Amino acid sequence: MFNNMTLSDSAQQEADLPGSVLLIIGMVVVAACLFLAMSLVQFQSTDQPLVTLVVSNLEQSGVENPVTAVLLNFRSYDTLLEVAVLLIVALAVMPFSLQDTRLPFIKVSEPVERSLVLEAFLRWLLPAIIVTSGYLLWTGAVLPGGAFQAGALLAGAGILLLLAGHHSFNFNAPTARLLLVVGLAMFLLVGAGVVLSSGIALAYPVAMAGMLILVIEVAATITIAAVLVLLFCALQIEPLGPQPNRVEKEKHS
Amino acid sequence: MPVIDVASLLPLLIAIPLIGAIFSVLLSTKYAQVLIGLLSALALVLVIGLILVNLPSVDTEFTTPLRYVLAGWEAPLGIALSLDGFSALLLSLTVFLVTVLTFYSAFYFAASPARVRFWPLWWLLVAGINALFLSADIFNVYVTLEIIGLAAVALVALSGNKAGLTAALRYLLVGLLGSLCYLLAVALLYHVYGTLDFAQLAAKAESNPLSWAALALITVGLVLKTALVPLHFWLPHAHGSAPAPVSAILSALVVKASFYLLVRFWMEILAPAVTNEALMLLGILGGTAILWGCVQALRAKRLKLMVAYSTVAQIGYLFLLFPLLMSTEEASASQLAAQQQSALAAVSYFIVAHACAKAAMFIAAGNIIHSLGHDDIAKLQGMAKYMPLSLFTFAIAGGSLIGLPPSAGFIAKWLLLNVAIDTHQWWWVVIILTGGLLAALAIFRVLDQAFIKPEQASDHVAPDNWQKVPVAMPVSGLALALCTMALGFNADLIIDLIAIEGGE
Amino acid sequence: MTQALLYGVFGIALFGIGLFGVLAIAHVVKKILAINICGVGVFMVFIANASSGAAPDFVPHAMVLTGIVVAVAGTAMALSLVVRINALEKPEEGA
Amino acid sequence: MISGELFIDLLLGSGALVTAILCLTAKDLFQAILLFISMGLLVTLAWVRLGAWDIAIAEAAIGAGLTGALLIATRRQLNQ
Repeated sequence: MFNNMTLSDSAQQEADLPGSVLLIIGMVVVAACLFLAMSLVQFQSTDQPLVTLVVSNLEQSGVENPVTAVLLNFRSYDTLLEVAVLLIVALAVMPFSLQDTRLPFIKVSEPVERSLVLEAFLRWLLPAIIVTSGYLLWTGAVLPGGAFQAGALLAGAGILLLLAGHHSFNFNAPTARLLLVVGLAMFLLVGAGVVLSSGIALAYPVAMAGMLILVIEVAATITIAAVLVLLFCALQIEPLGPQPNRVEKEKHS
Repeated sequence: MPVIDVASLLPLLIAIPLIGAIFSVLLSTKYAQVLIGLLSALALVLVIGLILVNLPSVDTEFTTPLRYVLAGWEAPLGIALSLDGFSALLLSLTVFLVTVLTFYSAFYFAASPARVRFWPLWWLLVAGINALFLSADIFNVYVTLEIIGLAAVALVALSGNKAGLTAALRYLLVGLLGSLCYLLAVALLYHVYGTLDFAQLAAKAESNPLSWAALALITVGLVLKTALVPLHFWLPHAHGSAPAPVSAILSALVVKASFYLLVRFWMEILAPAVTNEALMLLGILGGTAILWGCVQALRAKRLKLMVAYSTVAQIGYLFLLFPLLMSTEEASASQLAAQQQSALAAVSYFIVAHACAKAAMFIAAGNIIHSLGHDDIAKLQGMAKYMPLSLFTFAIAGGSLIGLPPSAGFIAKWLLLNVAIDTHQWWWVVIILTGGLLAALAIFRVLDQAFIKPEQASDHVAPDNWQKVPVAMPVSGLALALCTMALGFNADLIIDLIAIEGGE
Repeated sequence: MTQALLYGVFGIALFGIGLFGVLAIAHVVKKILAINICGVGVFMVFIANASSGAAPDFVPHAMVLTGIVVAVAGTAMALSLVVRINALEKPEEGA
Repeated sequence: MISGELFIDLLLGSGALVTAILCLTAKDLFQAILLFISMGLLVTLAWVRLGAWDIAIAEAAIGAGLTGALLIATRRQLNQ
């Protein structure tokens, strides 16, 4: 069954690709890679002007970690669009139904099977994870770390919560939708708001840069965590499509 | 002296659709989403109108593109938006089509639960397309390509049936692979030239192995996304199984977005690394695409699939741009520039003509599916009696695709033929004319069924599965089809806009 | 051969392996894995080049960070499509 | 001669290559996923070697960790 699906429908090419075709593809790929590698090796590396530019402008960026400075100040527009990518994926995998919009975001219920170890673990781990992700976010200004790492950690907490079985998330609830867009909305708001002081979109005033970056990062962390939990939900729990079919099938059997 | 600083309007073209997307996520009731959609479209029209009005005309000194430095950091450290004649044309086209299709979608998705997801994704897709046309940074382009790719896939998957999902998955995998090829090229270019900015790269670029490798990777990646033969295999099913407004925007704009980038790289950014042989190769692939797409369109059994295959053929015409850019030994630099300019003008005209005609066709096909529940060409007998507007739209748009005068398609082909003859590449003339003939056969096959056999209609159209569509749906298609006619009469508009770039 | 060049070549090799995998393997999930391997290869070229100078260049680091998130987003979308197609296919085969 | 430092890099890089090949040739999907995750971890070490700490953290958390979790979840769905 599984093989059928992958062979007949979802594959770009059939599995029983003839050996000769494979050989040709392989040779082309190898030749292309060899050419790439050769030209990379032969190239005499020049000076990189951006190294000094990043270092010399770091003081005005509002943060001390150069990667964070690039992500959220120098090239913040890329990051803004990246948050939009996350929103697209969230919308794509979201199990939409109009009825669920009135239900609350988090539903607490009695789990089918209780895992005492996991529960005890969670009671201690959950606060620790949240504190750690806050710490990662905070230190992102100085040390490696930042919104994405913190968001991933926070999402880990959400997924553990889900696995424990007490809670389930309804991503059609207004709160959930707010969480999904808050990162993008805050980014846009700050990006447009600074026009008032600096006259240029996304150009933070130097004095407030650190604070504004932190605001954006907090909002982005929340969205990232929400999107990641949603991704996990969409794959983990029930697929979105044919629930009626499935129920019917169970009746038959 | 312009009244306002035009450049400062550029970010709005990206911000407006993003805001529209945010609000359509938050307010998911039917009327709120439609209202948000219409307001966003209106705002976009206003902004692009302001930009076009304030754009310096050809006569004045306007040799450099408009530039807006985001975040106040000049390139190479920061990212800039830029606008020249070519991108201004494509942006205007985008805003125009998006407005019409937004209006259409308001009716198309009126009763469908898919609208909850459609509207935010729609505005994110529009934001991606606008961002791509405005971008002046090769890495930023990668992010916009991903926005477009992922949003387009999500929209194709809205149909929810197995064929649609499978087509979406294949489209997604192809898109991801294409983006990665492009990204590897970005890595190489950044390594060699130390900048990501279009203009700075163009100034520094030279012909060396890494530039060739980067150009080859970019071309493979973007050709995959543009669906040029032989890498077109994903397009017909993705475009053929999406909801009608999505098919329309995919064929009209999304494939053009990656083509636009190819033009940027081949004509400007990496122009020194381009060789005549490479240009010829793209031309040959384009010629093959024209013939192959037309033949497949003739063989297609479903109307939407036929329209999608016609897109494959039309993409082929776009790639005829490249051989027409070739330099010859006797031509001077200024002659070459003039030749390239007229080739670009012809192809830009082609893009606009095809976008309007193809969007109109997909709308017409969507209306037919909406009322019949199928789009089997063999079962369309006598449909003209029931859906006169949709089939009239189909006929006009088809006329433009074939290249019948006085449509925009005719002017586009005429311009292209002129350049081909001027550059002594007569074989393209043969291919363009053959392509027109084959397209005519494909279109007339449908019209023949729909118009000429009314007496058999009663046997085939069961009145009980017949659904009337709101009159606004065929009307928006007809508006687009009539635009192809109007453009045929006002060819100067577009050619002048492209000429703004001529200073370079 | 320096460290940067070594990793650059490894990155290209990883890209090649992934590319071959995407083209040659029919299994969708493995195709998705192969695309991810391609992505890792590209990121490695970025980072290797960034460390070729005297001081590390942080702009490619930021770009790769963006790239990783986008790659995960694409992967998640692909996997969710696979799951949905699979769910649509099951009832048919059971019947 | 290859210095000790470079030897570690060579080992890490070829290790990543070998796991990548094994991952794509593995017969069992679960095995392939595990090999993919271990490749992610090897690559994380490579990022550390190249001084890219931010990316190492992101790769471990998102690239290997989250992608791996999503893949395993998908496999469970497919095998149900």
